[in-house]
Amino acid sequence: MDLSYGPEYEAFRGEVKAFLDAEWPLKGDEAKLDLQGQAVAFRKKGIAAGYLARSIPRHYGGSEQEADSLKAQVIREEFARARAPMEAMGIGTMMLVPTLLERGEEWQRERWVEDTVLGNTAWCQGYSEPGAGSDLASLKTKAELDGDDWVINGQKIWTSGAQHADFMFILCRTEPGEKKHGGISYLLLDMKQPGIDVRPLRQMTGGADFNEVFFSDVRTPKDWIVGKRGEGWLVSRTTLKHERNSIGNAAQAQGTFRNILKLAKQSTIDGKPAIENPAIRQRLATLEGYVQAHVYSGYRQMTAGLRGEDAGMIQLMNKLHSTNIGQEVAKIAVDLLGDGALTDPSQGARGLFAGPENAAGWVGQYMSSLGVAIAGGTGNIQRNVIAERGLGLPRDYFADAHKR
Amino acid sequence: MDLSYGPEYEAFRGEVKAFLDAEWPLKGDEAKLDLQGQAVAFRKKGIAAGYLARSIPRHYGGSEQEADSLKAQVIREEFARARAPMEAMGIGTMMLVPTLLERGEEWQRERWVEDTVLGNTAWCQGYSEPGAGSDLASLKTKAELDGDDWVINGQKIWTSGAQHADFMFILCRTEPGEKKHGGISYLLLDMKQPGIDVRPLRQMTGGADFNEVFFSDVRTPKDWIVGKRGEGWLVSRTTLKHERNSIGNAAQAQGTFRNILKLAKQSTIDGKPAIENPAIRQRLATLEGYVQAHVYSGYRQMTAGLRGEDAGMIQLMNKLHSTNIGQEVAKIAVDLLGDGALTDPSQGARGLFAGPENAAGWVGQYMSSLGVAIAGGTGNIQRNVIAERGLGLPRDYFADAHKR
Amino acid sequence: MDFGLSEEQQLLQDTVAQFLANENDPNQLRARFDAEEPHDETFWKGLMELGLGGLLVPEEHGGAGLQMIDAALVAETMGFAAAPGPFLGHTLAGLAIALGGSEAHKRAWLPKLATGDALGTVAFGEEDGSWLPEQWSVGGDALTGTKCHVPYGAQADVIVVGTKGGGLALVAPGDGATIELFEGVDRTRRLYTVRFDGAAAEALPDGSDAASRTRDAALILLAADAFGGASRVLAMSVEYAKTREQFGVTIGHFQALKHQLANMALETEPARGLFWYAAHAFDEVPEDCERMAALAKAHVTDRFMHVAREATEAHGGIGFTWECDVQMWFKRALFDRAWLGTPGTHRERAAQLAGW
Amino acid sequence: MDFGLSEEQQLLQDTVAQFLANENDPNQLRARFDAEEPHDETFWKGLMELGLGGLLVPEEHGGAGLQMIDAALVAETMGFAAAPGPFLGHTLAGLAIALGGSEAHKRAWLPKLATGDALGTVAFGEEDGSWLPEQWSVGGDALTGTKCHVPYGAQADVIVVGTKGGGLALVAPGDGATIELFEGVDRTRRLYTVRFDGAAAEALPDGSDAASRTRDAALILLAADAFGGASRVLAMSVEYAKTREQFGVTIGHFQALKHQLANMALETEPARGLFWYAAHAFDEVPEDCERMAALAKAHVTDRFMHVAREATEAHGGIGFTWECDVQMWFKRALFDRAWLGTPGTHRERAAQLAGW
Repeated sequence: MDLSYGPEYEAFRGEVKAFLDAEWPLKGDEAKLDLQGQAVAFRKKGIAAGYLARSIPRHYGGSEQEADSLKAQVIREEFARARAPMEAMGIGTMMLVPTLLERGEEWQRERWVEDTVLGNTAWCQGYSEPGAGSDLASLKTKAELDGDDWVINGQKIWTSGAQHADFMFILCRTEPGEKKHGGISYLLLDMKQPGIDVRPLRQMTGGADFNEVFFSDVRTPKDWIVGKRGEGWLVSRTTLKHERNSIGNAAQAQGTFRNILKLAKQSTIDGKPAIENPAIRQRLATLEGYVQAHVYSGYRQMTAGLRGEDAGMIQLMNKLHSTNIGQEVAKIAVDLLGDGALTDPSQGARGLFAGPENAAGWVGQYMSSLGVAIAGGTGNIQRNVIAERGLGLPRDYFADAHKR
Repeated sequence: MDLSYGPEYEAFRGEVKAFLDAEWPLKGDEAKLDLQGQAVAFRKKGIAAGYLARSIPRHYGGSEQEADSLKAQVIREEFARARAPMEAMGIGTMMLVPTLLERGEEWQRERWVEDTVLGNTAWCQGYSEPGAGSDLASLKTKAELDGDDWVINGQKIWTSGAQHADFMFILCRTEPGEKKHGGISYLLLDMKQPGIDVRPLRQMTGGADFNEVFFSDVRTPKDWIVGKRGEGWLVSRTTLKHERNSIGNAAQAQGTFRNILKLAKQSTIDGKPAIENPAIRQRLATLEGYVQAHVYSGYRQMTAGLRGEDAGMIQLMNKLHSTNIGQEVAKIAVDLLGDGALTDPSQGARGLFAGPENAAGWVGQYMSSLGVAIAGGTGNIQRNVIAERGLGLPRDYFADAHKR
Repeated sequence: MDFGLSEEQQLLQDTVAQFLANENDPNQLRARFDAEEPHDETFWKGLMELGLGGLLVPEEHGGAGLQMIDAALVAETMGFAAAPGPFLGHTLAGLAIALGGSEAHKRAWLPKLATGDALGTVAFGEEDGSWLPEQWSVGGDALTGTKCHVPYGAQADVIVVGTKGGGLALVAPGDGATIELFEGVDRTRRLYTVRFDGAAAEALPDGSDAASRTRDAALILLAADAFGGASRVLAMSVEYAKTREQFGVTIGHFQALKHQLANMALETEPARGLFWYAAHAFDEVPEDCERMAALAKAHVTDRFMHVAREATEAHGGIGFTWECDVQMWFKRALFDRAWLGTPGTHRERAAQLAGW
Repeated sequence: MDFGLSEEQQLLQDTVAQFLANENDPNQLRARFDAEEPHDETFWKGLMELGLGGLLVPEEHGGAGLQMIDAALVAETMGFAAAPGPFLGHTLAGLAIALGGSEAHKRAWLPKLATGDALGTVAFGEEDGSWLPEQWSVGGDALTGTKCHVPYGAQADVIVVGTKGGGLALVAPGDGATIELFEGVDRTRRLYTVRFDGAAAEALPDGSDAASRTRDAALILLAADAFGGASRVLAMSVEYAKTREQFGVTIGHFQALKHQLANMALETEPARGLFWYAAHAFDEVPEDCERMAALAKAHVTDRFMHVAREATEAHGGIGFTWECDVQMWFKRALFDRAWLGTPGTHRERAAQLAGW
């Protein structure tokens, strides 16, 4: 075992640092661009240098580097340190681009991959529906061919960024005869057209990170389909896996722990620093056991990736483990806050990488720690996955019967 | 609300005390009887005075008193204080006697009720089987008519007191054509006969409170059946309810709490009394919230009983609530014990009404707190009952399908 | 021996429940929750007409002269409905004056509080997180200092202020007090920060006893409110499980959810006896009251918070939205749990009171 | 960057696992568990022939000269099999002498410990519940005092005794030491009480450093054992759920049980990285070692205990019997959790070491 990066990668780190020293912040005219413009300009340099869009072929605007998770990790660390932009984060880069690369038509890749990665084009996702939730088989939004266009009618929910997105990738029922997971197609559509009604979905925190999107006779060209007709469920599968992994991430858990520790140092219980209270110390140290286990599970998985091995069951647990950690942090926080827990969370400030910065921020986190559980499938679905795929227990009776 | 017993019942208490002062301990020749003999002699006096076997008709040896839970409570309190024997406790008095009174033949009641209550006759219960557990529909032990006898073959498990019992009440499959809950009969049988093999089932604590009982061509007369052929499942139902209520009892939870409090006062953490440690104080006070809730839920149910009202959902919760309390007590105990948790529980001493008296006793309780959960149906079955009967949620799919 | 409700108590609870079902159904509640306007006077007037203004005010002063158990039963019903408004502070103010005031104080305020012609509240919290009589620092002949988290402080005609040394004083807001809205999480019970700068105040002659009794009463009312709230979010979750479908069946068929709901019921239902007994002890068993009030507040508000979190999850994604009714109770749970001190604080008090 | 096992490490673990699968299957284990005879020398000899006697003993003294991570991997495998015998104390004794002994001590004991020709153990616990170097009170030129919970104290040829002031001393049992069986819960690791009354003892020259390193090693080995044990009871429960039928289906169909098993897996599997890292820190990251060893012991043994309780319940009634294999691991969990101090003790240490 060796947790250092070794001389080869430290040399690589030197190169990345030198690049960043030279190129970020931007200089000259480029420094006068707006923030979005600066990010796009810098991403082009990052791609040219081989640091960004590494898994994307040159032909589609990527830097086409050999897969090397460790280099990727070094890049993430150094870019974060320099506060330099990486690939445009969001559902487009994370979910659509891999799907297009794996299943898309040539013209689709050429048209959208580069712009999405650079951040010129923003996407939103149309999967969930009010009646469906984690049960895609109940999907109702319809797309019917009318000449050279699909005509879409229906409703989606839990759509992040729908107000700002240029396009949506959407699952629609296109083969009315078929049921369940059959008969669904994966379409792309332009969000800037009539017939689309985006309504923000206000959260209990007061924020609105999600939307409902209503479609009435929304049109998209016949060939804006990824994969074949009726294969949409299959096409969407790869991407869901991406999403799950991205949420369960150890660095985030570590950051969360630092935040609660800071809060414990700042708070008092019965007039004494809370951090000196044995009950709080026990709760924090118990929590830290889970946090450190999560961190080193992350290293284990990274190593397995580097070696091309399967990390096993642990991969199915990242999400639930980090959700549990987030919930426990939230509960300790509310005890530490005392009166602070009476504060309206919509006034909350959240520092970049620093976590909640005031009582309102922590109350928001107390609520969001539940919301996070919801975003990538509730805990019960995660537990089904661990039990079935991890432990080999029988599949859920109703889900199974429903699919048959 | 009034938690006092009021003048009428305090007067009654005076009568009970006077009776006990006069009659217990026994005097003269009766005082020379062995313990069992003394208990029987005293019970007869208690029945004659109307304090014992109150719900049992005089004709069958009871005192046939009007139902009065409060009088019953006063009697329990005063008999416990005087350490005087009440009705012979055990599965015979608790389960068989009510069943015979409700469903038995006249000759069965005359033969067994009084002797069981007095403690002359001891019973054991033959319900569970190795393959079945809480699923009585899978019962396999058979009884076939051969002339004027039933001939019984099969195996029972979790039978308390089988070594000492005179008789067993047993569920057997008597109608081979029928399936599931149909085709089961409720038989009585003499335990003192060949063909019965009682094997103690050693528990993880080292004790052996249960047995396996094997039957090979064991005979019992044709008319030793309670209820009709094939109705055994129904006949057994009333009694199971009795068992559940008897375990979930608030006084026990309160006693358990006193014990753990005592342990916390005797133990040290880092050289200081554990009771002064804020983490322990929080755990104890949190636990006490549950304990007091359990105690006053008991008063609520008693009041409902006195008024002839339905106490509602709380009746379904006694068992699980007290199990949860027992488990939490056990966990705190093991933390307080420190090294003591390394002790073999089979050396454990348990004081009457006083709980575990040494580390071994507490380690035994740490294990038994699980065993209790098992004795009256596991937690999951309790949760099914609360969800289905208490909250009106749909019945369990598999249990339901299996019964159909 | 009787640990159950009398017919009168059941009638009282039913009457309030019926009124709230009609006048504070989830849509009406939501309108009040979302309103800028902190106080719906029409709704409050309706409650006053039911006689809820003077539950604990002696009959000789125009109140109902009821016991704490009765007030707790009403508080439970208010919690079940998440009824918005000043009930908590108003009830406590009436009690404090009835217990600690001079005859003149009582004559001046109690009849008006009982009818709702005047609105009362209590100011107990302070800036450093202190809530309890022995911690209060605001004082002086002309009252000086800041009180926090005062329910409906801006609307109140009289504020019962906890003062240095553990006493109580009456302030009729006006000169010498600056009152500003605190942006609180629970929009059904609006809070204010009240800064006194030499405000005229009249000390209650029996303020010290009244302060500790009023503290206990507050703990009991919060526990009762929490029990009502927990019952409601449980009921909402059960109802949702019976109607929402997934994979072709209602989600109440899923054993994991069934057991979560059973556990929620198990966290909730037994707590009823606990707040009942704390209230009963306030009325009849003085030696048990202080400790049981602390234990009940700690236990029941913790259970409510836990059950409200579970209820949010039981509703899936929709549970996390403003549109879902659960969130209003979730926030009420935060209030019940934090106001007057956290469960941890009161568990430690219970430990001390038991001589542990 | 590599946080995974080398081929050699996997081979080592596989070899030991294979040996234990053959020589300590549940029936063989049960025979040893139930035996009056505390120590199965044939089985122990087999382990010695695999080279497990001197994992941490330098090669120059006849050992394998491996690292703590290797010893931890073996300990995990032993925990998975609930392997009975003196592995824990013997390994720690060898380490303590290698770290703290004089050349003469090393030459005298290490080769024999490595081959198994001599049996070693450690005596750390004391009657007042003290376990840690700074708490030890047994001392004197002629050693006096009582050590408790000494693994295989009666069988050992050499006991490494923790002494007053935090040092270590060697005692070859004989005159001046009374050794009696402690009736312990975990019959796979028998314990003894050792009373010294002027016993001849040789202090280790670097005993103080060796004591704290050996303490950390012990914490890590216990964590590793606990991880192996937790994995095993999880596997047993999953297997049971796949075979046992109720209501016409295997009980693994019941969602509530599925989720309990998933939660058990979630309590177990992530802890693997934690004990790995604590062992790795012992070898390579000294500044992290003491704290991570404390945290790993606290966390992993707590998880094992929790999972063992859950496994008992997952087996229904049978889980509570002596016949059910789970009980042997349940008791091993009690040992791992209590020996050398409770999770609470080590969490408090971790807090102090972090400067909280």
